[in-house]
Amino acid sequence: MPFGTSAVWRKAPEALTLWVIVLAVALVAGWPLLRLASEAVFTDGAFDISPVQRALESRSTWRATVHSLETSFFGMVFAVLLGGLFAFLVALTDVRLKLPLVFCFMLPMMIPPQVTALSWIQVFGPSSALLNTLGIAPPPGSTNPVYSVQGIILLLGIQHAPLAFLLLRAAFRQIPRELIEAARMAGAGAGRIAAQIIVPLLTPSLVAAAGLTFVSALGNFGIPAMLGIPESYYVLPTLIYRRLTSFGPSIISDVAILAILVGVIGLAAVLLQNYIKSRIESRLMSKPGAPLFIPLKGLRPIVEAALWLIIVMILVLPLSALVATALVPAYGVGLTSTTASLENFQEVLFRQSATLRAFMNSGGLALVSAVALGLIAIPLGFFMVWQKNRIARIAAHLSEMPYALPGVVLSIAMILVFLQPLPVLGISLYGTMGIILVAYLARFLALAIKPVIAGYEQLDPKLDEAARIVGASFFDRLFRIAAPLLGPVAAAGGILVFMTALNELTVSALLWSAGNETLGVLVFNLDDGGYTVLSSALAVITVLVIFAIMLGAQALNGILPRGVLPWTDDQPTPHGR
Amino acid sequence: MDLTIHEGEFLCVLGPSGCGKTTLLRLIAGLERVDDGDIRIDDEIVSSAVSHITPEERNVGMVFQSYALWPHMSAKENAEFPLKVARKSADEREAVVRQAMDAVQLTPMANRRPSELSGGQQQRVALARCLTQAPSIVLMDEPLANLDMHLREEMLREFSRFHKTTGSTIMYITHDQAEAMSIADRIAVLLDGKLQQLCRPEELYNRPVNESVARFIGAGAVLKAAAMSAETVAFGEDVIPVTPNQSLSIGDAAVIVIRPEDVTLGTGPFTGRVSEVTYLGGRFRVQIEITHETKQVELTAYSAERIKDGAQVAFDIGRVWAIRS
Amino acid sequence: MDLTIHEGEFLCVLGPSGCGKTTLLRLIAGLERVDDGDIRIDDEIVSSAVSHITPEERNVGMVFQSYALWPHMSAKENAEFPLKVARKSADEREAVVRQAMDAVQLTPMANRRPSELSGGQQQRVALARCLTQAPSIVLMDEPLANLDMHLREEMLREFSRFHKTTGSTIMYITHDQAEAMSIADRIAVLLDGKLQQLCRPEELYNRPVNESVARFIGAGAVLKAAAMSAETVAFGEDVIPVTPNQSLSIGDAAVIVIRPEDVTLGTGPFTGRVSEVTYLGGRFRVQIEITHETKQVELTAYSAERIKDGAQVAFDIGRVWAIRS
Amino acid sequence: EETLVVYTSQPNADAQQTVDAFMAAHPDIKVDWVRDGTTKIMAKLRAEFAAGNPKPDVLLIADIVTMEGLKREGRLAPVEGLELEAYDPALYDAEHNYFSTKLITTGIVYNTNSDIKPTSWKDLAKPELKGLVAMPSPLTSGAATIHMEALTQNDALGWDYYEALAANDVKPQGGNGGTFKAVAGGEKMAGAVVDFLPIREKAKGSPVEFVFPEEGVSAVTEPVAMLSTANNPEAAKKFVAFLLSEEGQKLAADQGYLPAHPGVDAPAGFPSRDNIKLMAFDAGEALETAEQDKMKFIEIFGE
Ligand SMILES: Nc1ncnc2c1ncn2[C@@H]1O[C@H](COP(=O)(O)OP(=O)(O)OP(=O)(O)O)[C@@H](O)[C@H]1O
Ligand SMILES: Nc1ncnc2c1ncn2[C@@H]1O[C@H](COP(=O)(O)OP(=O)(O)OP(=O)(O)O)[C@@H](O)[C@H]1O
Ligand SMILES: [Mg+2]
Ligand SMILES: [Mg+2]
Repeated sequence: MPFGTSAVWRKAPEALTLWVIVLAVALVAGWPLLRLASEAVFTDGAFDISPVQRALESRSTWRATVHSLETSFFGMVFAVLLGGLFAFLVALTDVRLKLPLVFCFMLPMMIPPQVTALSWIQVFGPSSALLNTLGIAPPPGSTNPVYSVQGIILLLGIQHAPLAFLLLRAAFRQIPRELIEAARMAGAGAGRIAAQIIVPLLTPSLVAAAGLTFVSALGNFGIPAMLGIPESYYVLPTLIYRRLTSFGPSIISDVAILAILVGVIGLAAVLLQNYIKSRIESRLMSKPGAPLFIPLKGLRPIVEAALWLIIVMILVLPLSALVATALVPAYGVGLTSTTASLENFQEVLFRQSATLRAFMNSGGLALVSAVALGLIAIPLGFFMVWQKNRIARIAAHLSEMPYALPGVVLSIAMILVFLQPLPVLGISLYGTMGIILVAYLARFLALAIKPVIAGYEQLDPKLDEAARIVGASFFDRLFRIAAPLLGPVAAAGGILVFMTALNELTVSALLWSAGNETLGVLVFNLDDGGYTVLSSALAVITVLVIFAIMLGAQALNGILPRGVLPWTDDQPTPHGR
Repeated sequence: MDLTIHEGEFLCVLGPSGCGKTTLLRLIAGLERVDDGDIRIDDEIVSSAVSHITPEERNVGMVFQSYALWPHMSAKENAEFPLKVARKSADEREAVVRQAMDAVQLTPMANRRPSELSGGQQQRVALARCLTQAPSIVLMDEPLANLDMHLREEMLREFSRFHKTTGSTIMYITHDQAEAMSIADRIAVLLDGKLQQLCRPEELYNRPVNESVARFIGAGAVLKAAAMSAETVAFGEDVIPVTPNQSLSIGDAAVIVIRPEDVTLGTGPFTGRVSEVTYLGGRFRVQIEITHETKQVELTAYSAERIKDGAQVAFDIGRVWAIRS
Repeated sequence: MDLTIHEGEFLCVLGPSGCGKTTLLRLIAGLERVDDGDIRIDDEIVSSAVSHITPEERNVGMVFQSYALWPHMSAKENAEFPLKVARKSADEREAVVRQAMDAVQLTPMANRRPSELSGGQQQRVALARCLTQAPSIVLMDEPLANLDMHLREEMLREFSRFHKTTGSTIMYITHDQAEAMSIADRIAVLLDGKLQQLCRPEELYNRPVNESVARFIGAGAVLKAAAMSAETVAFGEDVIPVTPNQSLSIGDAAVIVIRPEDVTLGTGPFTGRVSEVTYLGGRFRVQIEITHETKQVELTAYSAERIKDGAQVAFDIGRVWAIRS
Repeated sequence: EETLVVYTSQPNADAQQTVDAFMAAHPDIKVDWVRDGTTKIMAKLRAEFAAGNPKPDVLLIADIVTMEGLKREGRLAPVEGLELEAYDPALYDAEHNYFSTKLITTGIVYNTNSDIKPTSWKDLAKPELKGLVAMPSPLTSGAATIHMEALTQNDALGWDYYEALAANDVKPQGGNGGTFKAVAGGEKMAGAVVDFLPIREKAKGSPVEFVFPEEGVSAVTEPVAMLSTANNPEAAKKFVAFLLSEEGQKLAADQGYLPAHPGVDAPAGFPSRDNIKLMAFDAGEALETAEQDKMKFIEIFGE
């Protein structure tokens, strides 16, 4: 048998794929971060540790670090609880109207954070149209209750709950019912089953969800900026922003130092995740089983009512505030039948040529990022989890850093690296859509690969072994075993990327140039320039467009593989009936 | 299907793969709801089309065919779980778990996770978990499929002991008929989704109620034959004696069940050609080809000695069982 | 451990639960790397401490103890996968898969996902997948554990057929010794992590090489006894004949292996008390308590009739196997 | 066709108008422009400096303190040959490195529902407005930094004034947009804010009023400058000249800003140019003290 001679050739595609992926990750994520870090310790080319010392001695640095930790942590807890609750009910029970429910639950994530913050401010402020109509508006002059730590945590939680939801729903579906049934037969009640069986079984996904929401919250700028700065409550991203306003030549190194701090926290979170995962074995063994299904019976109407109430709270309220603002001629004007007009919509849609262009730009960027990252995630997870490849593991961990950094910092890192023409190729990405794309790829890598890795971690590696046994080559296993098994998760991740990238602001803010403006930039610039009503109108249009895209995708559901659309309802069928 | 298990009984369920045995256990456990009919425990309706008592309220234990071990708990913790649920004290838990782990011979591996155990060891953890729960009704779905012969026997002995000391009712699925025969008080045969026969092991083996059961239980040939009298059937040009059977009368079309034990090799009025000889450890299974009612059929016999393939052998047939067909 | 499988051989591996059988298969398949020693296929080293040929290059087939079915594929697609990997044409695939699905009797469920199949049906899908792959070396890890007796026999026949037509080498793990004896060319006994004996079934049953193998294989008593001559050992106050054994000389401490077949009930120089009678379907297993070398020991015998528990029975012992201990 | 790269902090629509007007006047020059807040534009520019390849030819940002800083680093190049006679010398750099293009003043905005109508900076420290005053933070906004510098350079106000504000529970509210929203939305009753926001929004019906307090206002002057690394200095010079020309100044007025050129009429809603009193301001001094003043600010307002 000619084993030996062909071995190298047979392994070539595998090794090549691994290296292409690892190098791509290193290029888009590793290199810029390294370059940024070097700015922290090199001043004008000379090694200089004093800016680091200065930053570390500053009390505001530590205060912001503590603030970042507390808002991110509690934001994560809230997001995981909320997302987990929805995931559980949607994945395993017979609540009705799952499709619209999931649809509505996902929407808050699609709305840019600063818009969310804005709308919540509008809901609860003294001038709140809603509260005024109900006659419960706080008196003029009272502080808006959302300007608080609790407000930040609440909004971070709501904003990122869909991330937790998507990760956990897939995980809930994978639990073989017999594991739960065995506990029920032992007489265990619902609480105990939840705490001692379901939660540990969900470990990879729970940890991934916690990690992703924590890192998202850590890197979030819009919410703490809108809600924290008025109360002089700074977190690291807003502190970085404040440092940026010092304008002096030291900005870059100051920012780099704080960015490293954020990176260290992110890294600590990753290590903690690994530690937890290594402590709890939750790999399901491969005897296939029917999925769990829990009828709610009499509780169903109550549960459904509660779910819809949550939807009203997290989506309808802020969105209606946003719509109300978009309909009035100037900020602060009450919404009445006489003041309401579509003037703002006409202005942004028809008079500002940038709007259409921004939709095209953002749409294109989002689509390319989503597809590219979805495609990278499957082999990366394959190498990392099933092949236990160390390099792939490092690459995967590296990919989480750009997501944890504030967008501004990431874009500074991108400028540092990609301003000069690329070596060998000689083309410069700077000032083109290319640099925004690279930045998006780096930023959303974590969003795309986390769910996929969690998915791999719940599957029995024997599934791969069985394929190797039958002689399946690397590509056969990748395309025929891994891809179909993880495809839905990867697609869900890709759609997350698409939706998030479509609204992205903080990264593109520094990277856009005339003609390359993104939607988020447009919304922000309008608001920043004082045209809040126009920016609200544009935000409303964006939400509507996303809604339309989701509906359009839904229409295609029939021809898409099962489970690709994260909001679709592939309800488990109760077996044996 | 109407099936009554007596309290404290050890009942085995036999049936071909996919006939619904697991589903039956799941119904009894309350893991599936019934569409029609009802299930009672101690005369109380626990499942019917309209009412349903949840599994956790039934005090029923189950060993799943797929083991259903919790991957995040060690072998010991898996076994301890039912005791924790029952809020037993730490001391008591410790004692009971130790006993159960000893019984399944897993004490040295008590702290391993299921994924670090071999298939048979995993199955034993599932058994230990069921032992600690000590429920009044125990449902076991092929609990010994992955254990070797000796361990199997020890486990069976352990089940017997457990059955006797706790007086619990056991319902047991197995594919090993000898196992079922050796341990069961009664055996239920499930074929084509129907309960065919429910009786004591010897009766089942010796007097299957119909042709399908006869074919399914034990080895041997099941042949068509005409009844010649209440106690004989035609066999080739000869007749052979049958066990008296009320329902059989002269001239009836019947099927006869010729068990290997009914065939004595060496001497006798019949001869056949040996078509296959298989070693079974200590004895050989011999397939004998004969012509019966113009068709070639095969009888099975056991022999202590190896017989050459293709040899002609003389044999006799003892008193067999005949069923009206 | 040194174990050579001949090409085209059907080798069974027997060993108690957790002794490393699955691990052995995994090593051969290349799923685990060896720390020491080497594994060769056709005289070429495929695994050693320094080199390792990947499983996909070995053309080895395996039926996993836990099946390892792909949950996203239907039963048919699972079976078809090896053919797709081998880039067979659609027609050819269709034909081979149909044949395999027929062989495992799953054609009606071909389009179900594994999670919608019963335990035994899942196992059959795993078998079908291995059949379609038709590898030159097949490793099977308890492939029939969840199948009923008849299906088992049919599958065994199918394996035999497959074995003969493809000439492939099969290594087969089972807990059912009768199954192993009936199908294997040779049987390897693995105990305490060591290969104890590797020989033909009859030899294994009749002439185990040491006490542990004797205890592990088959039923019956394994007792200490002193050799009285080259052909007799002391038994109680009597002597019993032993099969001639080169290594045994007068006065040696020996263990004797008394198989149930060696014990004839009814007449004979010995008597004992029946301590347990178990129905096995068609025959009874009888445990007889006797005193041997001042200890109470139990012999096992088979009886066609039920004997009362506690009765005194006379018995004789045939020529037994003795091993120097 | 030449290409000119402009980095500006003007609002989008204004930037587009400015560029369009310039290109109409100079059809042979194509302008690529990037618009963002001053802070972000500067961050971007800093990163470009660090990477060694700054892109813009012309910088048009909010305040002269930043320009002064860039000038001292040698990042700017002087533009000569401009007609500067009409301009107040305080509005451009003596070495012609940067030139103010308009006046964006910081005055007082109040909600029309408010009981008291402040007319002086000191009114904001009155007990009636305790907890009801908003102001942008110099740590966030460039205009607010200038404002802080102007007020603290003023003898009548100085740091005592800020102490009084802090005692009156004033919490600096992010940028100007945030301050305006707090007042327009009724959370606060009054605040310090740049002029054009309330003046424009009031015209559309927002319940606010803007006053130029009696002590005078601070102003950011949206200076324009050419970079020393400009790739296209000729076009850059033309752009600077255009902004300072009457045509350019009229455009600023049309956009709703106070033009720097005294001869060009102020837009509707503004008092006439002569009635606006500017507080004295020394950019050089501001540049030197800004860092430590911010620290002082933090101490007082306890961030
Ligand atoms: N992942 C693992 N980590 C540590 N020990 C393991 C692991 N898997 C198996 N073992 C141990 O290795 C030994 C051999 O296991 P193996 O699965 O080969 O047994 P086996 O002979 O196949 O048993 P069975 O008949 O019960 O399937 C067992 O004692 C088992 O506990
Ligand atoms: N989730 C499911 N969806 C649809 N059909 C199912 C499902 N699970 C089992 N079945 C079918 O129901 C029938 C009965 O299954 P069950 O598991 O009760 O069989 P069983 O008697 O336990 O078989 P085995 O001995 O092979 O375990 C089988 O034909 C099986 O294919
Ligand atoms: Mg079953
Ligand atoms: Mg095994």
